[in-house]
Amino acid sequence: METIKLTIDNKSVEVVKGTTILSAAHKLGISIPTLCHLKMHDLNIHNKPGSCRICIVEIEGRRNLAPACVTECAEGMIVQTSSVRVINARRTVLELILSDHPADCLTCAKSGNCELQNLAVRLGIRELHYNGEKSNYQLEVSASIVRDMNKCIMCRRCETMCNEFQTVGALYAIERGFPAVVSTAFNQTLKESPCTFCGQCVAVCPVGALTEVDFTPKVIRALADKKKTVVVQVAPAVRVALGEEFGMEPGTIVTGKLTTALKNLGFDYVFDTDWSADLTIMEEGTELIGRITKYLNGDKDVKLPLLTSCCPAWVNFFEYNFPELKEIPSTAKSPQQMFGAIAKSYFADKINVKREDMIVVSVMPCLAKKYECARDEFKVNDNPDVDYSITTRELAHLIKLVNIDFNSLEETPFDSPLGESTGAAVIFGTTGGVIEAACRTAYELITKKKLERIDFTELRGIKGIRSATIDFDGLKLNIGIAHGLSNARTLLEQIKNGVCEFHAIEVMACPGGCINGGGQPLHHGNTDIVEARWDAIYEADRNMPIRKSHENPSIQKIYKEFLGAPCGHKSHELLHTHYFDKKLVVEVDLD
Amino acid sequence: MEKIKSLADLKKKREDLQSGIKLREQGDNIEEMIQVKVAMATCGIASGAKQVMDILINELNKRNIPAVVTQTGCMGYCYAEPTVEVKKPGQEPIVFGYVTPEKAEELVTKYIINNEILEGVIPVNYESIEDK
Amino acid sequence: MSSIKIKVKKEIIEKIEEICKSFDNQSGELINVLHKTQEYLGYLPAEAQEIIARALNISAARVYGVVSFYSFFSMKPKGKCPVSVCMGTACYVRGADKIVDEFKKVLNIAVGETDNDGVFSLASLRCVGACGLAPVVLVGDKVHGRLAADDVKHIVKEYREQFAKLAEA
Amino acid sequence: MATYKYHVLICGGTGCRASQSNKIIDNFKRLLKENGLEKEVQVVETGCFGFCEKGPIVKILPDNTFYIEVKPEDVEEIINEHVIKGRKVQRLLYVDPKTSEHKADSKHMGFYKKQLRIALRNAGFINPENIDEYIARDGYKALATVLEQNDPQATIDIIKKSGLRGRGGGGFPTGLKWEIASKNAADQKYMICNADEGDPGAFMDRSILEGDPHSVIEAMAIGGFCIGATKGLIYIRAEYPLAIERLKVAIGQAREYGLLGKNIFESGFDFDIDIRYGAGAFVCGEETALIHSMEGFRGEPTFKPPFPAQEGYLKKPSNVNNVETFANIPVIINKGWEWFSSIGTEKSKGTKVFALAGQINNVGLIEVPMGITLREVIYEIGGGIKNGKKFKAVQTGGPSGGCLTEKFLDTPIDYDNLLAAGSMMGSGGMIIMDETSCMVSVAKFYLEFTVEESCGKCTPCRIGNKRLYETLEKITNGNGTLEDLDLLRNLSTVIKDTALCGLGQTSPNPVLSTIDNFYDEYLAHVVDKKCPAGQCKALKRYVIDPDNCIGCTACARACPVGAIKGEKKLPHEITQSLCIKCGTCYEKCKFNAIKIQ
Repeated sequence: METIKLTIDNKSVEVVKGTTILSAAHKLGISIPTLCHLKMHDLNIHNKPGSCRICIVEIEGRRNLAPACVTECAEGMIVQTSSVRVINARRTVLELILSDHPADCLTCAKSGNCELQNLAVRLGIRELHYNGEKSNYQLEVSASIVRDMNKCIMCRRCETMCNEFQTVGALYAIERGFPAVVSTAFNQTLKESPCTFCGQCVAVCPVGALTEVDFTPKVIRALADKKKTVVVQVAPAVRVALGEEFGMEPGTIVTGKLTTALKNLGFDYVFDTDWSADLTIMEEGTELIGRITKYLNGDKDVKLPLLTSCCPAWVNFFEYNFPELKEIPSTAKSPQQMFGAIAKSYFADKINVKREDMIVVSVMPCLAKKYECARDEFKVNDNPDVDYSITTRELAHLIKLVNIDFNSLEETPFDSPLGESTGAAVIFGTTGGVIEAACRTAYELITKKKLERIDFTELRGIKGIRSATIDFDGLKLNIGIAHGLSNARTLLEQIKNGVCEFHAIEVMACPGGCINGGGQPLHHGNTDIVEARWDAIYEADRNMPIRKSHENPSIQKIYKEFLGAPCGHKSHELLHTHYFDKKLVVEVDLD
Repeated sequence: MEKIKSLADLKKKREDLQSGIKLREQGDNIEEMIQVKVAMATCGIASGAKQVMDILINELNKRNIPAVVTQTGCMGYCYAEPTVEVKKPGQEPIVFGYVTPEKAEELVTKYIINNEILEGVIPVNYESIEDK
Repeated sequence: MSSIKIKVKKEIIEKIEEICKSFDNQSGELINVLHKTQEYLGYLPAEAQEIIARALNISAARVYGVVSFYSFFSMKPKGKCPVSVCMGTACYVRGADKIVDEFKKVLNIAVGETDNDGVFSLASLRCVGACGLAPVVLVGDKVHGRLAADDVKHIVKEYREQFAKLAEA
Repeated sequence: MATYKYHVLICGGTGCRASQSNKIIDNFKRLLKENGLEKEVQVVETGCFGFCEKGPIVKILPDNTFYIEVKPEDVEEIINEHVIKGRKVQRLLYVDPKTSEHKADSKHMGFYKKQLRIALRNAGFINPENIDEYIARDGYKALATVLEQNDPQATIDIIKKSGLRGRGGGGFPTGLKWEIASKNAADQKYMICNADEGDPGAFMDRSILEGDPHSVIEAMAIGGFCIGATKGLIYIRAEYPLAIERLKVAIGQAREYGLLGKNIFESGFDFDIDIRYGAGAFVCGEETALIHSMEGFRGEPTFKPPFPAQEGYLKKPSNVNNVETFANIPVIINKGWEWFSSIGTEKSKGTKVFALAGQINNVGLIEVPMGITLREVIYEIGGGIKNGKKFKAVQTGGPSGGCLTEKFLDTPIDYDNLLAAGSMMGSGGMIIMDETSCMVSVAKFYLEFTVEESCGKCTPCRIGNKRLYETLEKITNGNGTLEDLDLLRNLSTVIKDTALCGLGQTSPNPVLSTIDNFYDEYLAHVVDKKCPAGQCKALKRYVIDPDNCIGCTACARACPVGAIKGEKKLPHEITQSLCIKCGTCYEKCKFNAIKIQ
């Protein structure tokens, strides 16, 4: 590989051709501040507008200062990252950004975790020399996401995520010059837009322009209300990320502390979404087997491939973009919604609490879950199966709020009966996990043989689209996996065009799956954090005594006691759903 | 239309065009005709060059004066639009500026017929590449 | 998530779809499509942009992002007598700002607005290339050059009368 | 009716008038009448001949005699000798300093002419909608020659050696640009013509396209052949309907003749051209923004590299040149690089087209050799300042350029000198300002333009220019402080240093150059709260001179805010706190009693 030698801040360094000054400096341990730049290599996320101009450096012999994030190193280049000229320019540029930013850090959701705020501290901004008109856009509070574009710094990360990575196309830069901002078409609300509420825009926003809708006040009020029985469920990906909010190494598994914290917070029952993940496998797995059997029996109308339906952003995506395929996905509700449905029926009956007196809170790595639990079809008499869905970040905030010393908490197990789960459920938190869990169960149900090799490593990985053929004792099933909605789109196009060879496809909207969901602790562009969570998920799986969903005794019990058989009548009533055509309709106006 | 296939073709075409052969074939001799060019770029048109051109054609036709009136691009004298160049046979062309509709008529009656120069003559103050 | 319906006249849908088709529904031709659509409708309402987005298989946000970027595209209908004051440098140094002010005063609208009866709209534009006639105002396609602020009310009166006559007829 | 035998053309330009050209006219008229020749000889006053240093100029038609330095007392001799006897007055003819020959015929006196038309060679000469007229003027000969030679590198070398630099503003060597694009191998390349002329006050590209579209088409084909592109694209402003129409006609005619399309001149070279429309965004003059716009996106510039030559339109190697640059190409091929490079200065070869505008007599389009001075352009070609006012500044380079003062009038115009003087060549707008122009307001005017045209992508341009504009507004409103001047300078420097594209990097130039050259005027606004040019409304103060006021009450009745008080027939007074400075009273007063301070 061709290498290049250059000098940065009087230190020499040798780098591969094509390396940016930013990376070369990083190699020398020189940190050049950035703002718009976002590069998550393995996940194929790259936002490089080179536009905030915070990372400018001085290159000898050049007339202008150069942005380190996009300028490639050249042989013999002499770079100063912090000369007085650079510092003056960098501070001035930052002052300019701040001059068009609401100075409301005190009440901003991002305070303390804001890249702009950190930069202002780092560059020691005490006074703004340039003042003038400030942007004034309408604040929008949707079901999941709060858009306060007065805080937007036009880094365009959200636009990159929404268009290039997700191909959702809800957000785009509009207008030009000073009024330019990232917005929706015609400034419509997110609900009116094709937004899937995947929350990846929120996950990458360096400032407080895009944040989650905060349900912690509502949760606190519910907990304080003596008349309410408050039940909480925790999604698999939360346990491998929450620790980060308390200074732990990324990838620390904190399941036991998490349950203790929730109990300390005052939740009446601390349950596990993993439990309903196992339930999902029973339903979805049975559905898959049913479809495959029909297919093998020569039924030409059977809808294949079966698409997973756990990810609510993904559900939103196909409802809007591929409504003609809405009969293909599994009708199984997501684990969050299965949990809610069971909690407010089976469990409520069991503890003799009226539906209206039970509050179900979910802790999710996700923003689309907030939207999902507010969907009308998941309500009974206007009472939602899941009342509030809060993110990992919101939970961390709650824990800090009530002065719980998280790091020194004792470890406790989940409550029973909706707390028992298997390793198959934990891996729901990562790309490939749902389908692997399904395979573990389907294998044994189809072949009636014991699965010796539990780890389907061929289904794992970080590549955007993966595929594997799994041998079910002679029956070969083609499995597809996509994470990131652009990849999902590719597979859906194939299905639409009739060139898809898969029998089942798992889709997760977020890059890497739920471990990197829009509700997780902010990674600030650090891919290592996401990968550490990924490893932790599989470690958690390995740590579980039972690793197949159908072996979960609590699941077996509920079928015996309450549900009957998977995909049976009761299941259909409680655990399955249907999808809607949400494509924009242009109607002929007859007047 | 026939395609031009080579440099030789092009040269021949150019010579034919330069000697005005085309016009001669049609029975006219361009050398003996009055040539009138109206600057018809946006600025000219905005100041009324189209109307001026119509008047010139009308007036010349009315009097059966053998003349060719064509449009051309901007002559550069924006301050004096509309501008018209008149070339009488055997004479240097003269550029007239500020040609209003009334002046267009006068251009025919006074200059073309009576050889009386109108106000607003613009001295051509540039060299062309042929001169250089 | 949208499932909103928009209502548009049939011939408009068909015409816009036909325009898109004439450019092979290529998203790269977006700007040409917008030009043609604006030529047809006089402006680019949100509904038209949605139809274009659908036909070219791109997001409406992108269409809107492009429409709002270029000053040639407008989402508001123009008046029947669109007044555009040239604000090119040549016109500026010869007092175009005073002409704009006068139009604002006489028409009682701001730049970018259309008056209540939809007759006049006021816009500024950059250099129509008639610098020799500076300052210059375009009303529709007609150029009015070498203007002074005093001429403004006469121009407005002239068009208003013309328009009134047309309306009677 | 009489037919005139002779016409006497007398220069009525500012220079010649100053040396009594009007007296010459009077003398001609009088003496012709005395001789009974007024029906045979017509005396006409003309515009400037552009040879002011040898004025007054008298030209006699039809024999084209050109007399220089004519004095009123010479008129008699001219009439007696030339008009009556048909003999030229030798002593008044121009003497060629080299050959000592007397030159009589102005046709062969090109050397005095300040302008040389290369890019504009056909504009105003041929019918742009008739390809034959273009061909008759050597049209498509250069393309034929290039294709016959069949050596792209040789042609690139000619362009390189000619010294031609991009006429769109940047001044990058055209030949080198082609060479880079030619070396990037690809299955498809594009030759792009930038006709998105957005500089307010510059319209040379439009004039070329309207007057000589084939020169651009021919040059694009030549360039296409050189870099290996078979497809040409012209990105043109939608605001130029006539230019678009003429381009379409020209492209159609070129196709009919086989000069565009497959196998041009049977050389095996295919080339065709498509038109793309701009939609009103100045920033699309920047080549990466232009390419994004052609691809159907927002016209936002992107960081270079990759340059268009590496990754351009549809990610294919592309070359972007401006209209005027292209218009030079066929001439360079036809007349040779030696000829072209003999014109101009050491580093800037050939000519440049300028759009002269503003407070100047001969507003128009001119083409001058590089190296000419601003003084020659303004006073000899432009005919001097309008209404005999005093020259104050000349603005070149549009929103990217700066304002130059009197001290630069004798600087030879070329890319590097203009840059060194704090301005730039730009696309060729040249706005002349007189003493009535407030330079702070001029800077504000350009900033307003930049703020409106900024794409909004990078921070310095999106917010920085807005803040510059706001500070200038504060100053023109009389609220500026000395610190503001400091801040203006610092912010301007930072924007230049940090903006993403050429638009942003040059946008503070109007501010910096006016601060540098007219600091006193800024001080007057900031310290004395006065606008010396009297342009800034907020700094105007209307007062009534009690000596002139007769108390007619006309002003008081007209004042829209009731700021004028006073008894009938007694001097009135303006309450300054109420005055909105609309100027109505000033206009109404018939007694010159209202003064502006």
